[in-house]
Amino acid sequence: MADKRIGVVGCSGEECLGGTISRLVVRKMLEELRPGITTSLCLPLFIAGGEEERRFADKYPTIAIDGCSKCCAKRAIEKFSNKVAGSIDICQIIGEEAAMDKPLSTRNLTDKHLEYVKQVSDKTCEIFDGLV
Amino acid sequence: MSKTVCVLPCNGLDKCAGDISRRVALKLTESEGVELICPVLLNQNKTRYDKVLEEGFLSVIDGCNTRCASKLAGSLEIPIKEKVNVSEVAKAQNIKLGAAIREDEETDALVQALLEKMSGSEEKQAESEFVVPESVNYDSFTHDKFIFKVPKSGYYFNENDCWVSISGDVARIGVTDFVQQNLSDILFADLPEIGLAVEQFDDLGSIESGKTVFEIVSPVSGTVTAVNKALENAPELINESPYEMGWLVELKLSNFEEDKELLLGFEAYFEVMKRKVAETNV
Amino acid sequence: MSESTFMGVERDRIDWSPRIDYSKCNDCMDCVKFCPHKVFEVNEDETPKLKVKNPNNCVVFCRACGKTCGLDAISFPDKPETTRLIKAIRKADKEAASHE
Amino acid sequence: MSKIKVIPCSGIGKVFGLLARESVLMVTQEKCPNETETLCLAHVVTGDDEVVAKIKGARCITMDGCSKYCAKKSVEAAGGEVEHSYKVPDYIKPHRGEDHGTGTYLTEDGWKFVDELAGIMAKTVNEMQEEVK
Repeated sequence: MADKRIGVVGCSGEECLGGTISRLVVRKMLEELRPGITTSLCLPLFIAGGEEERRFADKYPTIAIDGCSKCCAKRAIEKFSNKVAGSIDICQIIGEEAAMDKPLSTRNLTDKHLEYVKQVSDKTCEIFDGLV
Repeated sequence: MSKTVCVLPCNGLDKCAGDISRRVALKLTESEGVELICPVLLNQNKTRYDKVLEEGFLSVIDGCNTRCASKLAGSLEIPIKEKVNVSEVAKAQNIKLGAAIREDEETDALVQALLEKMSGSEEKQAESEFVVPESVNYDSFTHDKFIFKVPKSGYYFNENDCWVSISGDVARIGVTDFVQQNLSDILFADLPEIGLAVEQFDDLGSIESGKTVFEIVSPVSGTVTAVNKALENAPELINESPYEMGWLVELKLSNFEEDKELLLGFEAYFEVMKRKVAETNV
Repeated sequence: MSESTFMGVERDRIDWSPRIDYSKCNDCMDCVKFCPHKVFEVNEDETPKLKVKNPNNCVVFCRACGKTCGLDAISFPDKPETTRLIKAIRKADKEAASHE
Repeated sequence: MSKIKVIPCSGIGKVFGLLARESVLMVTQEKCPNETETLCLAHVVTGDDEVVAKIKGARCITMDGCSKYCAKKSVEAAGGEVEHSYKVPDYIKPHRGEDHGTGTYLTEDGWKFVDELAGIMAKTVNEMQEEVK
């Protein structure tokens, strides 16, 4: 099939900063960094049995972006669909202490947080481009 | 005691439709338990009406499709219990309003029709005669993660992405998966008045999501006999089941044999939809 | 290059697009914001600012932008007339094809 | 007494998921920080022993972004007691025509709507507290 597409799933976790960052990275991939070839999958929907999300993850390579070392997104994809094509644990990029900070409202983002988003997006792009 | 009815007309000064909203509102306030809300004063000083609005329910009369009165209520976060649109009722009654303000038999009749509609004697929707098929078979294709379905038989389509399914001389109309996927979460369905007579390709109201408004272009000619009441509280049915539970309007057919000439069957529409999906990035 | 057709008829043979009544238009541009098909064009330096730039992008039988116009400055060709025209073209094309 | 759990779907595709998420964060961090806490929905759905221990039998409020009710269904599946389930589109009517933003950021109108949603949940939290007393 001609259409090259890659799925990106963030955990969007509500309990730590890593979750907020995972979400922002997914949106950044979708809107700025790799638009047109990134498909974001909704994790809760994927797990609740969303036909479209699961079929996609079966067919196309998918990258999991997790906010902490529990790696919920990665585990969920592998449980219901295929092995992930790549995975990221934000803790390992920005450090455990930072990632486990309080979850953040997008209204309170600072330059420091945006720098975290950038670091994680850079890594995501690296994996992404290796798959295309 | 029954609750107060608060009537908010658009009170438009520049056109006949606005003037009629004023006439209907004034007529309504002649009855007991009806409070008139002046849009200008409401906008200026909402607290003036806080008490009546808390006790009563809000009935909005919009003159035209700019829907100033509805928007005003919306921006002040006053929940609307009931609303009518003068232009739409006029259309259903086949009355051309135009710009000039006038008081004549025709506008009197329109005021009367609006009053009847608002006093709850709304034209009752008859029991549907449409026989729902037991099961519908679909063919589908995917684009990105989205799945697009088209029923394989029993449905006709126009190139405006509306479908029609026939049962005797009753037609059920809705939108296809293409529209549903494109709009994403559908939040509102503005459906036509019962009794409205339409030609093929006339419009049958609209549906709206956060993204855009879609105009429903009727695949057939006929008279509106029913609208899908379930959509009032669950417009998401159009997303979840566009060809079945999420139907929009029922019509009594007037000339289906001729209408059919300009409709597509499954195979032709399936191709049209594939082409459209490839062209638009959902 | 436009190869689009509507009901099997080349799009440019169907006259369907919004007509703007400039005596009513107040340049609010609600129609422009509404239409996803780039039918309109806005040019701030010209009078009128609003123009129907791509009439053939307009979806045949769609009149939705007209509904956004509270001033009723937008009108469309007659629908039954357009329908008749499409039918006539289809019929003529079919006959021509059968004579080939 | 353990805190009431307030859990959003945090859907990624559209603004409704972000509205749900932000309104829950507003409840748990600003409006009712002493009475409520949130749980990671992504963690809830893994069904880990650790998370099940936290949620089983707990009093929960969910805020979903669409009628697929992912948050509500997932919380129930993990054993949480969803006493109140909300969904964002149910409150959209008075906001017709407003632009709330996207799945990435919210507009000023979006934040106002978040505040309204958070207010609805905060009221529910208070009522739930009353019931216990």
